Amino acid sequence: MNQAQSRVLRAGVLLAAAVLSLAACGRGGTSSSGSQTPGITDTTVKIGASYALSGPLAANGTAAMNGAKSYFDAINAQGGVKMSDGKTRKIEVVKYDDGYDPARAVQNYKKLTTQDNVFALFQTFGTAPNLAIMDSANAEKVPQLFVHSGAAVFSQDQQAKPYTVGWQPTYETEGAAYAKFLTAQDKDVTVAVISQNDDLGKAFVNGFTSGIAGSKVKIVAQETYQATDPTLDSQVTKLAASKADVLFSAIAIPKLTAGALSKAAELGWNPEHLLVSLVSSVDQVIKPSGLDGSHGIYSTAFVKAADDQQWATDKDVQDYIARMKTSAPGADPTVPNAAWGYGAAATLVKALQETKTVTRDGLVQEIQSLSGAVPLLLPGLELHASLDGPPIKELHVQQFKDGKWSLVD
Amino acid sequence: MSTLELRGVHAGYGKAQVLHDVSLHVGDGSITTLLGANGAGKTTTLRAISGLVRSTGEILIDGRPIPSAPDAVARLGVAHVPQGRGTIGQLSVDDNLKAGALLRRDRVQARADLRRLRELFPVLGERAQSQAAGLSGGEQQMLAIARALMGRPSILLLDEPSLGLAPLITKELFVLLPRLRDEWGLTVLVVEQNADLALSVGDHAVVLESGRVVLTGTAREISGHDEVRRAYLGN
Amino acid sequence: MSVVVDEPAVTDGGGTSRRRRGRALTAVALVLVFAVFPLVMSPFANLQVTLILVYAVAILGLDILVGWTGQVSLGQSAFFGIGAYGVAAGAVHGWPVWAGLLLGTAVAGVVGCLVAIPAARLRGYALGMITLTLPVVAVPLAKRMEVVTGGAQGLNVTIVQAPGWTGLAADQWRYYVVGIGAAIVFALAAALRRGRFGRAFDAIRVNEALATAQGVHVTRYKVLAFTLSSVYGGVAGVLYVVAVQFISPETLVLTLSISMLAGLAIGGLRSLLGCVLGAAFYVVVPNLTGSVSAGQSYLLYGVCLLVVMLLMPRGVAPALGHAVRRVANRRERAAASGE
Amino acid sequence: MNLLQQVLDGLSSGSVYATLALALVLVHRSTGIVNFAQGQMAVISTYVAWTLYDAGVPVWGAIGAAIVLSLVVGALVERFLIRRFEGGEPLAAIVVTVGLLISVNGLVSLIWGTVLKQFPSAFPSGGVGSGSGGTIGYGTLGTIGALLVVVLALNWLFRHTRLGLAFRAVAANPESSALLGLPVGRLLMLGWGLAAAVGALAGCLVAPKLYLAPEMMDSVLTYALAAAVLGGLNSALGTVLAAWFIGVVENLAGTYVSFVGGDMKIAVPLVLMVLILLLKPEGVFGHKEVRRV
Repeated sequence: MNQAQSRVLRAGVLLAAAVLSLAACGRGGTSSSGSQTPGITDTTVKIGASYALSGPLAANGTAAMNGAKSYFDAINAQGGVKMSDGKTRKIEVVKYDDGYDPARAVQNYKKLTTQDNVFALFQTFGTAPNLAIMDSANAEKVPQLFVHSGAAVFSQDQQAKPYTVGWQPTYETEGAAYAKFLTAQDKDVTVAVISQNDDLGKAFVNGFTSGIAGSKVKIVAQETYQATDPTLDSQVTKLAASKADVLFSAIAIPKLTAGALSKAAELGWNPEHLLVSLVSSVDQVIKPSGLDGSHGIYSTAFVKAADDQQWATDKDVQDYIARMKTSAPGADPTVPNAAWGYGAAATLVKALQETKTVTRDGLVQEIQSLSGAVPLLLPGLELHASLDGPPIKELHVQQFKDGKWSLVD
Repeated sequence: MSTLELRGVHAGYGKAQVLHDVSLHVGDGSITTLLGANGAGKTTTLRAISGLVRSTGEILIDGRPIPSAPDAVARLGVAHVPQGRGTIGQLSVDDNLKAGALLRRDRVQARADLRRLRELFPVLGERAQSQAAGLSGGEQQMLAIARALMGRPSILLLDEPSLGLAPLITKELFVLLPRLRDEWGLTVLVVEQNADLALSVGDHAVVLESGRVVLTGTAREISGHDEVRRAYLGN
Repeated sequence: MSVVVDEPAVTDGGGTSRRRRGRALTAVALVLVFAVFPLVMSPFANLQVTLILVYAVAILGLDILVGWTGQVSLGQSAFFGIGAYGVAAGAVHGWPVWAGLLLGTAVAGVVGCLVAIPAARLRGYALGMITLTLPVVAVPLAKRMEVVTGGAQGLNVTIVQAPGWTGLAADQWRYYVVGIGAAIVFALAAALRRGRFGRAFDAIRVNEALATAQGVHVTRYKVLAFTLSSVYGGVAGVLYVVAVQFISPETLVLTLSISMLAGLAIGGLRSLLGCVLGAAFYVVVPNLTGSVSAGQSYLLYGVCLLVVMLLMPRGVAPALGHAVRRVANRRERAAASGE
Repeated sequence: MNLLQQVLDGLSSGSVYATLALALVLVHRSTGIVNFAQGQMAVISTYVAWTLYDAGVPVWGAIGAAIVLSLVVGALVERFLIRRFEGGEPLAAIVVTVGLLISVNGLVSLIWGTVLKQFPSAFPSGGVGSGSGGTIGYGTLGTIGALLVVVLALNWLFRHTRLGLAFRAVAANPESSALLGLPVGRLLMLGWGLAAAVGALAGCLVAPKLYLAPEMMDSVLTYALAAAVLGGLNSALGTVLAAWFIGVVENLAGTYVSFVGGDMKIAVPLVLMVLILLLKPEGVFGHKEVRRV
């Protein structure tokens, strides 16, 4: 025992001495906060991402990841991104699962920025994980690009948080789009609203409420739910009593939306449905709900839906579907998150191409004035960077008809 | 009725060896008493026989080695009434008795046995539907023995049946043992602290000390043995 | 830091002075390693160790309840959340961290005590169900109490910045702060375990009726254990905000409570070292499996959990202790035969 | 209309909770363990049924095959995974079932992906009643019917058969049961197998309503645990009644108590459950255990 003890002791002292001598050198070079070009070599640019690949949001997180991957793969297959310094670089994406846990997102952030030394973060998934790393990213000047969330907080003040950049239209914008759609009809319309009890639900409802202010559109019933509820039967039953003309579903979970639609029909309540774009997938929501759209199902979109027949011959959509098939066989290209991931990836590639000085600050500067077309955006929509909002600022209303989405007007 | 024989049995828990080279013979239809101080290995001997403790050496029933799993030993006709009786408190008295006969195929005979046991122990009939846990200590002991008999065993192992019972009840129980042996065709091995009582009804006795057999003989021989009298009989 | 690795209640009957000196020196060496670690390691490694210590404190709190007194709780994430919101909400209103610490742990303790007073009558799964209610209710409640909790968006804070004179980066300073905080509460737990309280808890766990017969006031000690456990959960929540600088309702979920129970079982009950090892499993393994495969990290994590439990049903710390003792015994025997 | 409809909805979701709770109770009865992976095991069974259906097997055939397969797999899980932890520290057993939950969830995602699938209803669509009187779908009625059949079958099995008596004996006292010659190991395997089979049926019954996804049962588990404990953890009928109680109370509180609202309605039955447990710790339908020192 004594021998063993003393051996342990000796090892401990030796280890401590070794560590101390290392300490004398300090941890040079591991911290990337000073450097402006980590992750950039002559042939590659390294991007980091953190997605919810497990847990209840795994389906959305995985779709976003697959969408982005299919675009990057295609660019890499063409040789890479040609940048302003004349070099063509392949895009390397390091990605981790955070299970939608903020603490794990923060760990992934540290790992990506200090061990993998990525050039920028891209498309981190969800509001809470992005919020958890936003302050660090801005303090350490790490670009946190095109976050996969429509929360306004990521794009409304880029003077204060220049390194955090949104991409898709905010939830408020989307809520307002539905309001505009209803008020434009200039009729008395009663609306029932169901929303998730978080920032997302609230933002949709706020955008909608301010949009209908002073119009003939009135909210007559309002319910909230918790993301972990197994069904929304009770809430829908309560709303059905209002016999409202329209049901606005600010629901972020496909199966709950599907269940809510079919419950309303089962109760003999057939309002016009407004579905948020997040849960507008035909295969994931509308088919499972059993509705045929004869009473009117509307949603909004800013990207072309892969299952919309009017884009069947569209080059963007054909490329997208083909690339998804190559990069993520078996994945469903009609899930909105996948299309958004693809579009965000295209936006990043565009920004990298146009960046004048290949540094983190250079990239952020370029993004703040980015404009023009990216693949999959609906006709008439383009990127318009500004300091008080995401680069995409508009949505179009679409209607579900004959088994597919088609743009209204 | 069967014979039970142990040859050079070693057993213990983990690293603690309790039985050392125990050999003993329980004759066909006899009542054999296992005596010894606390920790001498009496209970462990019974547990080794019924397979609850792993053992080495030979344990033979009618000359054939026993299997190692407790349920398989029980199916060979060994009924073990453990210390603390092992009745199943959550089940009713009736269910306990029926559980004792679950492996029997002769259901008609089993029902007859049940009637016989209710005659023998009327309280088991009176309280057939009450939870076993609600019975008094003496009633539970009767239930445990009756349940063991429901399986029609050929060998009955009884571990300290007197524990926690009033002296009068204990006496009644022991007086009953020879009768049970005769009517149900049993070979009985009983562990008992109350050596006087046990020897008074037993045929043979075995004395254990620190996990070793130190003395064997007829009940009469053992009760006449000076050393035994000093050690276990208190005079 | 020595208290963290030091196993409590190990009585080495005739401990020679040499052995004691050996222990002391080992402890000094470990403290040195702990002190130097953040200076040489990457911010990511520092964050991981910091988070391990955070969860270790929460798991230690569970151990007080589950390991020491034999009760079950699925509510630890709620107390974790109370502590975290206490310090974060305080910081938002400009309070100093120590005030937030006091507030968070006090509220956690009071809530724990209020739950425990009626719940102490229960045991087993009934108690488990009552505690399960806590996180299930806490999440929507946190989303509603927007004034205090920032609602669903949670609270972003900047607290515990490294003072200029230290020349340390934020991750290093927070590592030390959390490390010292964890060391203090671990030392307290170790002292408690050795004393009268520890014996009372043990008696209750082994046999409540017997403990009563021995004059232990069972209900009082069960309430005490539950309260203490909640306070430890609250402290862990405070340290969490120091480490992560963010708290949102996503952190209060039942899953975290269950993960903490898993950490406790993985590390081993009634072992301070076990709490740290269990926390390390919870923090490090998902990162490792994530590096192996981002898509299948969850599956791999589950498989790791099963494999560890199958190999070491009583936890890693007891298994380690067993292995060390075996090696030491063999050496001793070899030494004895050599002499 | 609203009140009646809310009660019907509550019975409908209560039936969903009850199906899983029954499986939990079966496992607890046989091995004294609460199996956190019960729902996840039901999910993988349902995916198996879906795969068979997708390959052209009629829906009842697919469900039947999945039930039989689950019976076998459940038994194997007990034998090769849970057996090591029976009679030990209860925490270890619970954590092993948590590990199983995580692993099976990962496995399902790996094999079938995370995107939700439509599971066919074994019952016709539509329902009885209409508009003003409150409606109840055939799917819900079918689920309730199947639930009652399962409860009656379990009750008959446990109360009136020799196998049931053997189950109860082994659950209450494995050592004593072994001394009576009961094959304890095989009975425990059968207990887990039966629970997995009931779970498979539960999964297939609720999948048309909840939609098939890897985490389908996660949100149900909390309710099912509550129903099982409230029902006393060993009474099948008590469990179903407790589950209906939870479903109905939740809906009524969410509808008629304004400060509760849709997002907090889960809290009401849980808090009620806490109060009931404080008054009657063994659950409403549980048997009080007589304890002796």
